[in-house]
Amino acid sequence: MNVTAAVALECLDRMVVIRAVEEGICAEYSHRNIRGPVHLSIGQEAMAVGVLNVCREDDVAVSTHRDHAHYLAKGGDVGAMIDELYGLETGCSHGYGGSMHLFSREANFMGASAVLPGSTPVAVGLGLGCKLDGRGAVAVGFSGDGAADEGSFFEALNLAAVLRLPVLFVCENNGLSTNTPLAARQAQTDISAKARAFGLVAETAEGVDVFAVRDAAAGLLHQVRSTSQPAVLALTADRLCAHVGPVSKVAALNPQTLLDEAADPGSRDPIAFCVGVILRELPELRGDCIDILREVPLKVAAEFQRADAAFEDRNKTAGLVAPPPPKVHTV
Amino acid sequence: MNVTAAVALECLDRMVVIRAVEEGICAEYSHRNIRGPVHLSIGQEAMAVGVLNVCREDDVAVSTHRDHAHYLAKGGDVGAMIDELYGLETGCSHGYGGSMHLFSREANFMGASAVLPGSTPVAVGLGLGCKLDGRGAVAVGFSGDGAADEGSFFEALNLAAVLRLPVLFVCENNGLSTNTPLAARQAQTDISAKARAFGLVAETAEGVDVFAVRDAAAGLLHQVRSTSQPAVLALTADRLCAHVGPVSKVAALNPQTLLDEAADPGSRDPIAFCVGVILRELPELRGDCIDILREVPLKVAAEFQRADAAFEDRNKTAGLVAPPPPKVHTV
Amino acid sequence: MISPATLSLDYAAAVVHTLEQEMAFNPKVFVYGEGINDAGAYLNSTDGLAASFGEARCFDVPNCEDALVGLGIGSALMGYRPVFVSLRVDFLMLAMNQIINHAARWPAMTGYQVTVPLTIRALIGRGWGQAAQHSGALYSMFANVPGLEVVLPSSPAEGAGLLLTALRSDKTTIVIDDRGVFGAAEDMPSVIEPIPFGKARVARAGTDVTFFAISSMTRFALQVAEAVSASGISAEVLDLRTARPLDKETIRASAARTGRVAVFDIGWPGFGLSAEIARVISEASVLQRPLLSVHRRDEHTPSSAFLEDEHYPKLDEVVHRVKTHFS
Amino acid sequence: MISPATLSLDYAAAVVHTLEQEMAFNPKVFVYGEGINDAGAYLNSTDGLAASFGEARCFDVPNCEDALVGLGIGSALMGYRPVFVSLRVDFLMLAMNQIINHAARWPAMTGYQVTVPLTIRALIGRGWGQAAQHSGALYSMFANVPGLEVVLPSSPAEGAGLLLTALRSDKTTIVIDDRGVFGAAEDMPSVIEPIPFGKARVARAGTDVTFFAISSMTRFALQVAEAVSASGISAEVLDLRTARPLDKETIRASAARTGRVAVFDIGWPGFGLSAEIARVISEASVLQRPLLSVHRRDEHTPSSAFLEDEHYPKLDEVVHRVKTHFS
Ligand SMILES: Cc1ncc(C[n+]2csc(CCOP(=O)(O)OP(=O)(O)O)c2C)c(N)n1
Ligand SMILES: Cc1ncc(C[n+]2csc(CCOP(=O)(O)OP(=O)(O)O)c2C)c(N)n1
Ligand SMILES: [Mg+2]
Ligand SMILES: [Mg+2]
Repeated sequence: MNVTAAVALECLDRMVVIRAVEEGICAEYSHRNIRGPVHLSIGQEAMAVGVLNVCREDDVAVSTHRDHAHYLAKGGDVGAMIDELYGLETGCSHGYGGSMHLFSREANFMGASAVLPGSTPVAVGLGLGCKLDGRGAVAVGFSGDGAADEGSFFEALNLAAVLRLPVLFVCENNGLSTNTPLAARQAQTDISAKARAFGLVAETAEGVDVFAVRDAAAGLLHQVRSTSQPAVLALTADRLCAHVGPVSKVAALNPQTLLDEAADPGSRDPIAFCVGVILRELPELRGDCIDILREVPLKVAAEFQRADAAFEDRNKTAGLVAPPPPKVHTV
Repeated sequence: MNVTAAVALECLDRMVVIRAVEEGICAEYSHRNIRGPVHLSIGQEAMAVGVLNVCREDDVAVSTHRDHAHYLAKGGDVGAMIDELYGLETGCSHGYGGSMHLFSREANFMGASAVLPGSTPVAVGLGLGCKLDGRGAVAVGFSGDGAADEGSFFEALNLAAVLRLPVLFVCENNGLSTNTPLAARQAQTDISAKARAFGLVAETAEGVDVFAVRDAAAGLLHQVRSTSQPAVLALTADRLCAHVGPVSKVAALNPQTLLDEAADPGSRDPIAFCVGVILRELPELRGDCIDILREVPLKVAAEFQRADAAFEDRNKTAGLVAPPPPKVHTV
Repeated sequence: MISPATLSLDYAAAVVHTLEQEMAFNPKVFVYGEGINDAGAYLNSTDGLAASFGEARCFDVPNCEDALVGLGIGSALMGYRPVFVSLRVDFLMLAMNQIINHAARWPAMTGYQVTVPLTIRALIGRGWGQAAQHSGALYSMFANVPGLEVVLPSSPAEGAGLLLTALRSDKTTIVIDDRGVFGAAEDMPSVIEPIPFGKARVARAGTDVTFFAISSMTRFALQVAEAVSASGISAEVLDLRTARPLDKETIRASAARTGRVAVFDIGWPGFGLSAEIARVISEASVLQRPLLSVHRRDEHTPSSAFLEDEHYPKLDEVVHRVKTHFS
Repeated sequence: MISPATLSLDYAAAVVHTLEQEMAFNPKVFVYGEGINDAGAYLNSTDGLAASFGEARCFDVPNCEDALVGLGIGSALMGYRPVFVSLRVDFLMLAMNQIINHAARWPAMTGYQVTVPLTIRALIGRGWGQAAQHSGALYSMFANVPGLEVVLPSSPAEGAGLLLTALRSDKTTIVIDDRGVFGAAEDMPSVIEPIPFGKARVARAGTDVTFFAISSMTRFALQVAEAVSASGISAEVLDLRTARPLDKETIRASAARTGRVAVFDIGWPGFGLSAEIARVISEASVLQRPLLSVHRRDEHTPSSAFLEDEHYPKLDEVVHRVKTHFS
């Protein structure tokens, strides 16, 4: 672990915020005041946090249908996101975007596209904007491995390379597109190798370890920023949740469960993994870790309560009919 | 040269037919009875002839805006093509296609698309048809290097590889898209290397030497046919003509000029190159070569005369106004 | 086992039933789509096909819509009858080069020596906060283009018969499966019969005003018709079935008879269905009253349940508009 | 040197002049396209821009329409005003995912917190045997979509003023450059003034019938108007200028006044301009005579000069139709 204690806790805190928000969604979803498809990032938090922790504030980012972690890791406001999930005008996209189209001007989170691989070409344009602005900012474009099935993904990589634009393409490879495995979709599954064949600098890193992600991203961001050439960071992690819908496959946040799980250095839960690394390398932070694990969920839960009340309030005038019990949408 | 005398002469004959037709276009174009954009393949004949000479008759092919050589090398009728250029109903596409959309059901030349990289995905579907038919036929999809700028090109390669379809993608790299050089359009210019990164078998070969093309294509076709896996053949040659319009950059067909040029083993004119190889390796074929060079243009010229007369005849009823002098269209 | 003469099927089951019938009958038909063999994929409208016919005839594919339509065009040119299923019509935007420039044009480019008998099914529909990119009704851009057929079934039985015609058509046909017609079951003959394209269906007879409807808006129009009948307005409801070809004769005859028309569309107004119907009518006759168009708001769908609710036409409001407009 | 108050420019020169004026005025404007700096590229409509402003502000790019529109969207989100030039509107089919799902929708997706001030110029036009894939007039599919503006100038001066408005607009604007308006020069002020969108222009005053025209069909409509005036038919010709937004008020007012209308379109009829105009009229008033639509044949363009000639409306025939239809 190549970071200070403060940064280590910062990374943990951010991941716990993300997890807590998504656990809140799982808890609240069945009440049917959150209405819309949700693509959780449980299991994938370290990729978002590792990359965005080493970004500058004025770096701009765009994301996909699975955008919660990116929005929050970039510094998007928690309450405004939750309001957006509830369809409130106070939401970060004023109720127009919902879960798949979070936005934060302040955090330089420029939005998210739910059509593959739509935000990747947009990231190229953001990179051009950064370059023309001349202030050294970089554009970060998140995508999944499924987006890399699409031709337009590589077209975008090539264009960024030809125009020498400062773009970091982060491809989060969870091995799945809905439920179809990568090997059934790509005859050659090494996404970095493809990027290199297109003339880009590219690396693959383990996406469960937030500090490894951070190191890999820092190296590439430095290159991108100093050379104004794009790079690809392919990260691997497991999606520990359903493709869509409020279904988590890990135990709920709880200090004791996590401390236990953290003892396993092979854990695929990025939060347990991170706690494990901290406890092994900076054992004096044990108390801080427990505080984070205990307090963050409480704060987040309060935001859900507030938003839920606001929804009910708003619905007094709108009088919307409660939708039928949520079906598991496959996409 | 790895061919019989008969095959050597067959290849030469086919190339001379293509050249003669395109010289006919150059000669007739200014009379303005041929009306439409023409993308010549002068300098590129060996790629079409080398590949299609080792194809089976029931192999199916598709092409691009620059489709004359492919149509003719696949066995498309010369007269029907010329009629098509004149916009006659007797044309191979009944006057609907023109130069960019030649078609021959009999020759299994399934057509051509003038939008990049449009026929490449279609070739994948033809490959699926071949596979389902189960008769061992292969689909051949021709494209240029400019088509390989487009994402859809690689998407098609990946799909063919994932579905294990018998498709030979032939990418004719003349180093140009209209007038923009390859290196200004692709950050990494090795198209075979990209194809390999996508999991396809891929080779690069010299596209000026019809016999080298033939060998490379034969090897790949054998693999594609026997394994039902797609492959890419990237060929390099020079476009010895304008991107579009009746502008040739080589001397007109003439036995003496060609015999002289054939003495240069570095010639970039595939016909001279072919004659040179034949004269060095099978000198007894000298007379046959001269016959081809002399007679083919005469036969082709007769077809132009016939079609030109038919156009004039047809125009007696239609009364079309002659268009303004042809402008050099850049695309 | 003797199968019953009539089956009661919901839309998804009707689609599966029709595909099974035609796949058994014609070995050239096959189906493919992204994640197609997942449990519950495509709202269950491909359930069991792989089990019945094998994965060679119902197969999963990478996310690559442009190449996937190319796959269909090429195999169609070889005499097959591919069916590509797209989860949302919005995703077809990635395949527009293959659909517009290739599937629709390849026959013309060859002087009509070939056909492209490809069927593309794509889902549209409102609801569940899916926002701008997942709820489009982008069918009128296909209906503008010669060489394509655009089909919008209004019920399970309609879905079955129209899909069968699509599967047998020699043109590239876009079948829009509207989420609004999934759910409820309907009786239909166990042997599906094709429903011809370009023939509107009288969903309700009436004398005073004609409601031209399509897709799930047919049911909506029927509800409005019921509601206004109490006020003495007798509305004829025509289910247009296909946006291309459009049943011009029936449209004109009904418009001429009632002289009052409303269009119930699932898409946007501009250059959309109400525009096209206005043209078809105006080119042949005149109206006694201005045409009324009912459609989603002319903006992209918001996610919020509150905003989404306002995005689509509301029954009460439409009933009120119809009453004041035509009486 | 004092520049003259008036310039006589052809369409290409008018476009270049406008781009130069705005690029000098606003450093955020830049232009790009495939082969853009080739001699004679885009029918000369980008000539000299790289020389005047450097290749950083007028640059050549790979063939990758989808990524190129993404390039525009992203930089527009960062406050730039990119101009992407596409040689043919048909080639934009490769970029429909970026245009429809992204450029048009990104503002809505964020609750209108951002704008996408991207201009896309695309050429259309008849002639020279370019066949189905190179002569499309695929603009109505853009005009169906909220969030986009669709502009079809009818002359050099119109091209200049409308392009300037596009460059200053906060929406994504598709400017269709019709080959039919290239060629002839026209006088215009040397300092180009923006022409507002959604305001039709009276190209000819008249009382008996209104011709709604767009793009190069405006000139055609004027010729028809001249021809029928001899038979005592006084035709008003309105150049609509923008297909989205459409000048509903002017359309309705003129239709109400003359009660007889014809639409002169460069595209296909179904779900096209004549449909949209019929809707706009029918929603507000009634006609005394059926609407007449003049348009290319409802099929893809053939290559042959003979067939191509039949594909487009012919002056004599249209004059005859107008006379019999309206008199
Ligand atoms: C063009 C397009 N095709 C299909 C879909 C349907 N879809 C939504 S999410 C998804 C999976 C994408 O996989 P990946 O990019 O790996 O992201 P992940 O869900 O794994 O995060 C698919 C296929 C889509 N949104 N857009
Ligand atoms: C999608 C698309 N973009 C642009 C064009 C314009 N265009 C026509 S031919 C051509 C050059 C293509 O280069 P390449 O594929 O190498 O073929 P070549 O002309 O060299 O044979 C271009 C850019 C097109 N036809 N389609
Ligand atoms: Mg994935
Ligand atoms: Mg080339």
